[in-house]
Amino acid sequence: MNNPLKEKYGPLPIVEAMIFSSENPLSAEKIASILELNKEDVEEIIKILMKEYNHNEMHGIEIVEIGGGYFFRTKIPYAPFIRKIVMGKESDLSKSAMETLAIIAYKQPITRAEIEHIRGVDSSNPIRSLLEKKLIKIQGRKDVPGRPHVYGTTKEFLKAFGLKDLSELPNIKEIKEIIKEPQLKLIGEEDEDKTSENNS
Amino acid sequence: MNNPLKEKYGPLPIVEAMIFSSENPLSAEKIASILELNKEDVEEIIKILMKEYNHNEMHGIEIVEIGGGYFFRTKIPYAPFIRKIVMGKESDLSKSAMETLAIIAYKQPITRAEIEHIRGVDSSNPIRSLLEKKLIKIQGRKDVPGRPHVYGTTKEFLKAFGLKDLSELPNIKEIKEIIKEPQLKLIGEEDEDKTSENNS
Amino acid sequence: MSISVKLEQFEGPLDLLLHLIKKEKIDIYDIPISEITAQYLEYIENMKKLNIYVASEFLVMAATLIYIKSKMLLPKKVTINEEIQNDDIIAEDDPRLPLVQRLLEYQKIKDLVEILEKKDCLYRDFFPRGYTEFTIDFAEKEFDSYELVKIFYSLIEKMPDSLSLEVELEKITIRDMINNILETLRERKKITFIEYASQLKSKIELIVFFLALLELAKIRMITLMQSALFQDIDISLRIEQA
Repeated sequence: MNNPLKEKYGPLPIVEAMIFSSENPLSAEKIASILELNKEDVEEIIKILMKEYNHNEMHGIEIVEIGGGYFFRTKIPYAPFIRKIVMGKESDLSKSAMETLAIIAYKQPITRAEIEHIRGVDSSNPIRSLLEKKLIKIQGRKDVPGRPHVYGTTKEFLKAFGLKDLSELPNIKEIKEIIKEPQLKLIGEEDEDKTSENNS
Repeated sequence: MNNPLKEKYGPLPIVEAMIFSSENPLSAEKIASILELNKEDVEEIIKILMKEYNHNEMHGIEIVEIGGGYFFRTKIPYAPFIRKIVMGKESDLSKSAMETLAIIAYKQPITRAEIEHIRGVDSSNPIRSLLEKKLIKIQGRKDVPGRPHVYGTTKEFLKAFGLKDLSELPNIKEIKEIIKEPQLKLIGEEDEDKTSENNS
Repeated sequence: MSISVKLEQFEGPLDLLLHLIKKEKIDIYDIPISEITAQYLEYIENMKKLNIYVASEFLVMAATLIYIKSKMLLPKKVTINEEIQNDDIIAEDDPRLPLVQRLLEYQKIKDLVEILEKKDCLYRDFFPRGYTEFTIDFAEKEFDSYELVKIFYSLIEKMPDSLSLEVELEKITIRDMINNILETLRERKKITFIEYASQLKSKIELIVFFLALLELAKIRMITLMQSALFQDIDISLRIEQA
């Protein structure tokens, strides 16, 4: 490989790529130490990048500094459009929705109170969001005081998870066979068995 | 707020910000539907963006198309530097995970037993690690006794290897023919008993 | 037990066999079975001498090789019409056939792996966007201890009590836990509260984890972020701490 530092634009594109990919706001010091440059030179380069992005209406993204670290973000006026992307991505299901869906999938028909007993938290939000996404539906009422709704999964659920029918749901035993990880050995085997009983 | 679509560069900076913000490759259709534009116009804009980034040595990042969507990534020559920033992500798959992934990529849908037959070793660990990395997924069950799970590759797999789609894998047909159903169980079950004695 | 132990660079018995075959430049369609068996067994013996755990699959293969060898020694009952073995063809009744088929199949997979490995690969040759804010309500806000307590509480509730009674608890100190957390963070850059907490096995560990987090946050070693109300909490090292 050629030394990219020696190319036409020097380290500028590398600094851009580094800020772009870093999982935390990235400081000039850190960049300087990796590229073996002066901190001042790196700051100079970042200034050029910020000029290119921040003050150029052609770009929808900009570099900002917070607490000594730099990162890219989308420009503020575009927030309404970005929200549609980021929220759309939210259809990836939040953790709470996933938990709720898993419980419903395995224990349907089930009431909200029962779901909340298992999760230990109020679950009306995830239930509503799952209903909106048509992944679950109200299957009827349970014959107990208050006659609460019971929930079950839908055809869309099967489709979304690529299942022909509910019997294709992975069962916990099979998954455990894969998950038998040596390092998680705090508990004896018998205990694990007990857990699966609780689960089933 | 002004309508950003009406600004100097039209929707171009918004498209840039949208592609940037999306976690997964973003399709031209999706962008078009949010901005209420023609898909063709959006594709035209993406072309301009790709020209701006991909063919301009000033930039360390580029836009690529994966599975019908577009996303930003760092340019390949800069990887050695980026690796010093993004640590711990090491999707450097182990050899056993790579083997398992190759088998699944070419023979999907495939069961764990079939994978293990081809590899000649227990493969629960690599399967779990691939599942966790979302490179493979459970695709359902096989209609044989025990109804075992079958595994297949994901979009994340395409993204990880920069493939537009599965057909980009070389010689998929040819290879599928060669890798047939597992033939004839390993000779002699009695042998296994002997081994387990040795084993202890 | 399924600890997949790497035998030097060999993934399994098939890998080892292929290696031996290549090393000796043997025709895969006409494997001199006693020779290869001897080499294979010698290899395994060496492993044992070096006190390296020999996975059971290797022993199964050894047994298979010996079995094939013994079969080869037996005089063939049926008179052979075509005893000539064409270069690339192996007789259907040849005891080596199933093994040869598996070796060929496995070789193909090795070729595929090579093809895949040559491709540009995420997190090796290219990287996606890392940290960002979207400048909208989605933006990550500073950590709120009330939420932390809430998640903590829900997890405690979730844990079956029977579990903690029956398990002989490992004594874990806050110091150990801090080290564990930091080690994980150095490896992974970011973990989430639920992710980490859910792999803990007892209330005690969970409590120690919680206290360790508070301590780490207090001495400003880590950042705790929550993207929205009731969401999981991201735990990451403070910049420059890595």
